[in-house]
Amino acid sequence: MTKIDTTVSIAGLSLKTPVMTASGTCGYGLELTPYFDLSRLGALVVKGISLEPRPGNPPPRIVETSGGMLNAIGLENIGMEAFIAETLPRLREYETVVIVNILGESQEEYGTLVDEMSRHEGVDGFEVNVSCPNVRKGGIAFGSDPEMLEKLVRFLRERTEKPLIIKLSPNVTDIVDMAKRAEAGGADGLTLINTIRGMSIDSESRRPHLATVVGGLSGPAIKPVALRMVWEVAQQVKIPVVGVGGILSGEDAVEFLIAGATAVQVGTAHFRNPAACIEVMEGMERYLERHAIQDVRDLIGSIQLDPSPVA
Amino acid sequence: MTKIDTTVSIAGLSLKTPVMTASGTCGYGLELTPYFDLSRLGALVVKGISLEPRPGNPPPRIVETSGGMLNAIGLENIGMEAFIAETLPRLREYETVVIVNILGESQEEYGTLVDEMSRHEGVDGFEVNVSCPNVRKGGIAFGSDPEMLEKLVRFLRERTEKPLIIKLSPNVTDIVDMAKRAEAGGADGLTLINTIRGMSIDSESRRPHLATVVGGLSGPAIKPVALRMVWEVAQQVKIPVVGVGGILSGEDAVEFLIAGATAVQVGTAHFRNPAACIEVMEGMERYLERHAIQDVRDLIGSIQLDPSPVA
Amino acid sequence: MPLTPRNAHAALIPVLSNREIVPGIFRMAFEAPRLAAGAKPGQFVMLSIPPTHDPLLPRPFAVFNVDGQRVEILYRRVGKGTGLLSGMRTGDLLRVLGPLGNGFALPDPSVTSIVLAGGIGFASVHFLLLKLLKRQTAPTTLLYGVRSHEEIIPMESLDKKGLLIRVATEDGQQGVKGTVIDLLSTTLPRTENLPTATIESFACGPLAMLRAVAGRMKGLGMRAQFSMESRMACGYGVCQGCVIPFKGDDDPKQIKYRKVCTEGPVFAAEEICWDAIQE
Amino acid sequence: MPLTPRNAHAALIPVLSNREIVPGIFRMAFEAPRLAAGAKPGQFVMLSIPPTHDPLLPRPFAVFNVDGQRVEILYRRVGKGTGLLSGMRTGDLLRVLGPLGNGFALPDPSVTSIVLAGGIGFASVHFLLLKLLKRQTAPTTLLYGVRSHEEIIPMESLDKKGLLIRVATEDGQQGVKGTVIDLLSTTLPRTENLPTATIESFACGPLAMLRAVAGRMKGLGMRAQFSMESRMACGYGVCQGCVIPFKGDDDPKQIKYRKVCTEGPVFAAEEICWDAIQE
Ligand SMILES: Cc1cc2nc3c(=O)[nH]c(=O)nc-3n(C[C@H](O)[C@H](O)[C@H](O)COP(=O)(O)OP(=O)(O)OC[C@H]3O[C@@H](n4cnc5c(N)ncnc54)[C@H](O)[C@@H]3O)c2cc1C
Ligand SMILES: Cc1cc2nc3c(=O)[nH]c(=O)nc-3n(C[C@H](O)[C@H](O)[C@H](O)COP(=O)(O)OP(=O)(O)OC[C@H]3O[C@@H](n4cnc5c(N)ncnc54)[C@H](O)[C@@H]3O)c2cc1C
Ligand SMILES: Cc1cc2nc3c(=O)[nH]c(=O)nc-3n(C[C@H](O)[C@H](O)[C@H](O)COP(=O)(O)O)c2cc1C
Ligand SMILES: Cc1cc2nc3c(=O)[nH]c(=O)nc-3n(C[C@H](O)[C@H](O)[C@H](O)COP(=O)(O)O)c2cc1C
Ligand code: FES
Ligand code: FES
Repeated sequence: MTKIDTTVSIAGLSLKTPVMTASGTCGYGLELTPYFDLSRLGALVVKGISLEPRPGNPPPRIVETSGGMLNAIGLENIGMEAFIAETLPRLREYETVVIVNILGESQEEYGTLVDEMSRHEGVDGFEVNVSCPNVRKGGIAFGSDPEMLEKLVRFLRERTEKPLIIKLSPNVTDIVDMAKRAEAGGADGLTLINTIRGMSIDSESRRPHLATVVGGLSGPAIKPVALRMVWEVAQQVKIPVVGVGGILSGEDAVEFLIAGATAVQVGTAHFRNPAACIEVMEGMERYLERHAIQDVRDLIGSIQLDPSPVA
Repeated sequence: MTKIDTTVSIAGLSLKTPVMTASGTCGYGLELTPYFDLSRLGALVVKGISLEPRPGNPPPRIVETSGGMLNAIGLENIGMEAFIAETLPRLREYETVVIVNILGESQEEYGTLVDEMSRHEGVDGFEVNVSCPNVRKGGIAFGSDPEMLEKLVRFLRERTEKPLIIKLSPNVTDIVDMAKRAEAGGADGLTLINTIRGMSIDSESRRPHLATVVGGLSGPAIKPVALRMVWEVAQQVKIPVVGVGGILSGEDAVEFLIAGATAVQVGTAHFRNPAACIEVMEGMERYLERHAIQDVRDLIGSIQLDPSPVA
Repeated sequence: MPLTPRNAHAALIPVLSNREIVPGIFRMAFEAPRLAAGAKPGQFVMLSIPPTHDPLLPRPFAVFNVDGQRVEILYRRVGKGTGLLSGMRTGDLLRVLGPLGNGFALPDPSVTSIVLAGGIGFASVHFLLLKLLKRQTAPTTLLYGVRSHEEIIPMESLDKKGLLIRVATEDGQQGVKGTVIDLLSTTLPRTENLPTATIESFACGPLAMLRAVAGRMKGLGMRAQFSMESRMACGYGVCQGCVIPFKGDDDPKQIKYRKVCTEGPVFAAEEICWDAIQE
Repeated sequence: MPLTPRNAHAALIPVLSNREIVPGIFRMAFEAPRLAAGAKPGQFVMLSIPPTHDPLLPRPFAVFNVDGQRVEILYRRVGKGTGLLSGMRTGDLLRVLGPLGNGFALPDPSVTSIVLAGGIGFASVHFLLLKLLKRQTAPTTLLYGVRSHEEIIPMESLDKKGLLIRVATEDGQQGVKGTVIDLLSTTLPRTENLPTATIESFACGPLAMLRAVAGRMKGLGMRAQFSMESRMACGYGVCQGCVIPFKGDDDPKQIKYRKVCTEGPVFAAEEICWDAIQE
């Protein structure tokens, strides 16, 4: 059997495999180095970087739910300066595409992040988080208001040649509209979905499990919602879609590709197994072999919708 | 210990316990009679009734997901006439509040359903399904368009004195806005949430698991989303809120009451255990006893949000 | 009229035994007096493993055998639910709901019976065979097709009771090389000079097999009771998830849906709208 | 600087044994040569039970004992995860990630050690005690508080090694009636005429106990290493879920968060911002 071709191209970036890490679930990537070689990844998406360091929310920050978890980390990160000075040089030791997830509390903040980081060679592209539900003043408005979203994307597009991937919030009535707005604004790709807003209460103490009350739901519980949004969006836009939400296995990843995603991200699964990405990647490769698929791109959007025999 | 008071009042109806069945998960209620006495229920919410009988969608109609399931039943039901002639008289043998869930494909259809059924004594109130994601032409528009929703509720309010509970769709950007619109239109109560739109693919055949491709996600997977919406809405409206989504145990029900729900519904749990409602009810009663709470109403909205010690 | 499972009950029941009798196929027993007293051939139970939510839904299994107060099932390990089930040991608790469904209609004792089982479909007809062997004066034949001879379920319980057993294996290692359809072709000549009213057939197996059998039966104008499968959530008639298509009452080209769980799982083969069922 | 768990590995490992040693408390062993070779007192492992998604996240447990290639944990059954764990039998597979965390810093052999354990907190100090008893020339004392005498973990492994063990039970059925704090009050007079530099204390237990112990230690100006708990998702530093508040570097009124999993679970008691921790 000839070697299977697993390369895909997203927003002008050539990835050796469609499997990436999801932002915020793998730290800066370096935390994973004891478990596998980062060079095996399609791309490393680092945790959300803001202009200034952020301390994050008070604990408790996480709680488990059925088939999922809620988090309200509050986008804790070391800030752009430290990221560029300390983290980026170490990431450049690996042969993997580095996508920097960015978040701002205003259009200007996003702009400065893109301006500054576009100058650094180790940054291969941006994933713009417009949807994190944990920060009141922050991304939430961009991610749920179609006009603001388009304006933001247009604003960033003018500032960088580097690939610009917009990560959409699922907490909207019409995800297709949001996707089209991002595309119209000049996005090179879309990642969906970010977490779904949820909450949990400790019935004994009558307190919310999270200090911020509301947090973001992730994990296999949300997979059906993520898959539906990827399918709906992939049919309506021309730019590539990166699917994320509840992927634990190679088969899960394959479902997203079949639905129309060009690549996938693995998030919460890393909390069960630091090498979850690799497990997903290898599972996907076994699937391709089993089905004698030579090129992973043949899977993309290959959903079978033959009219059901019943009208 | 004195007997615990579990009565609550919803939309002018006095319920002996806050626990009801969720529409579409307990048929017409009669299917449950081999397993427990329907008179024990706070209220029986029957499956969605339409003007004409509906055959429902082609199979496959259901598929399991992590911590949940997708359904695309397509609102199969016997239609209003048969419901009134055959089912209603049999339900009247039980001492329980009967709430009829209704669905229409136009404002007029909803109107006719309310007109006709308001005349029948066995109908204690209506739950208006404006959100079922399974029918293309149907409720979806009402459930996601604030203006149309308010107009529909106003229209129905003029036609009936009976309690009018609006069941909201979670597939919206701003659930609080939808809730306020329903309240403004004259609703006596709100049920939330209906299922979340999702999909699932069989990676082997590359076919969607459901014949309709997209279906509604229910079960414990969606509990955090339901609880968050109940909490957000209960703070912003004066009418009572009925919480539903992923309740399996008495503690789950208690979480919804603490978040602000006046009553709860048990849905998918009935597929694991036909007496799930009773299990939830008894679990809730044990909770009240354990915490020496004499009146279940003391729980409602009793969430503890003391400022966390960290600013 | 849907059969309401009046005798049905949902209970936590301890596993008595759970053995892998051939590779990948397990036989599990539990002590369930009410279930044992009420169960009829062709009925099924819904099993779930508390307290996990994954899998969330119970799984349907035919009543394989009833022995005093013990009820047994026979199952193939195919996925997560049966995977968990296969790991259960004596004393572990299962939630059992049943008996559910209509079951097979037993024919007049003078009627000749042909029972067709494909693969794990054998689980649904074993209890029927025991009943038939007890009641029928006319002969009973089992046509049993499996992929590999290794899957053949040992049949001590059926031995020496006058049952004619014919086996087909796709690997040809035992019995006839081929499928249950091939067995049917060579069996029918012996029976087809009987008037069709004096033959009743029963079948359970993969969809493709049932489809083929239905075709044959239709050609011969022979009655056939099929035990059907479909994806189920509740098993007792409330979710509407398990429907399969049937020919309409008035217009056979119109489709109507019937629930496998309460209106079935046993249906008359000729009423099913085979064209509308996806593989 | 966060400690990267360079020796850490994630593997599917079979359970060797799993016994309920006192009511509700279990001791589980698994064969894990790499883990056994690398584990230090105070470190922990993340355990998950494949393949279920419920619970979805792994659970943290201290390394209780290392015996050749065997690693043992001691756990209390409190919820769904530990409930499932308690049902596991020899040969069942667990996913084990570890060793994780920093572990206790072992003092100079000439230093007197006081080890405080509350309830299941004993699990985190047992392996430490074994090491101390091997290394220290100065005496080592264990102050062990439990709610009921029934919870006291049998301590054959620690017997006859020169360890001074003092027990407090809230029910007063064994040892002193009271808590570990009461033991501390009566123990300290014997040690407080020693210069504090020659005493090191170690503690693990419920938050309320640790808070009280921290107060005492601060009053005495005594060093204390505390093994802290918090809700964890990953256990190896990527989720940021497990932080607890510390006094800021420059301004001790400012709070900074540190991760229990990689920067702990062992911290100097005086650095923790106790006021900002919710019960
Ligand atoms: C009335 C009835 C009686 C049955 N009796 C038996 C029996 O006696 N012995 C036996 O081994 N099996 C029987 N089955 C099939 C059995 O229910 C499925 O094999 C089982 O549900 C698979 O569960 P799982 O979690 O292991 O597999 P999953 O991981 O859920 O799925 C594995 C495969 O099984 C299919 N499947 C899942 N659920 C069902 C279902 N409800 N019905 C049919 N296929 C399904 C899936 O589509 C998938 O292809 C019966 C099914 C029905 C409807
Ligand atoms: C570093 C560390 C080491 C630990 N070592 C041990 C040990 O050696 N032996 C032992 O019995 N326990 C130990 N624990 C606590 C143990 O992890 C929890 O008891 C366990 O996770 C509960 O899981 P569950 O699913 O049974 O309970 P759940 O159903 O998840 O919850 C039951 C209760 O446990 C609490 N809980 C859940 N997860 C955690 C967690 N990660 N940390 C603390 N509390 C939690 C919940 O808030 C709840 O009150 C340790 C915890 C940490 C952080
Ligand atoms: C603990 C945690 C932190 C996260 N932080 C970020 C983040 O900083 N930026 C972002 O765009 N998404 C963040 N996410 C969302 C994930 O990248 C992903 O979109 C989501 O979790 C769904 O995927 P999953 O189910 O595979 O986890 C975070 C998710 C989790 C669980
Ligand atoms: C099989 C199925 C059928 C349903 N049918 C209806 C319906 O007819 N009308 C309606 O308003 N909601 C319907 N629902 C939604 C439920 O009433 C409930 O809102 C939802 O399932 C969430 O609750 P749960 O997680 O407890 O099931 C249905 C849900 C399921 C699973
Ligand atoms: S399985 Fe629910 S109606 Fe048949
Ligand atoms: S548990 Fe994930 S960072 Fe500590």
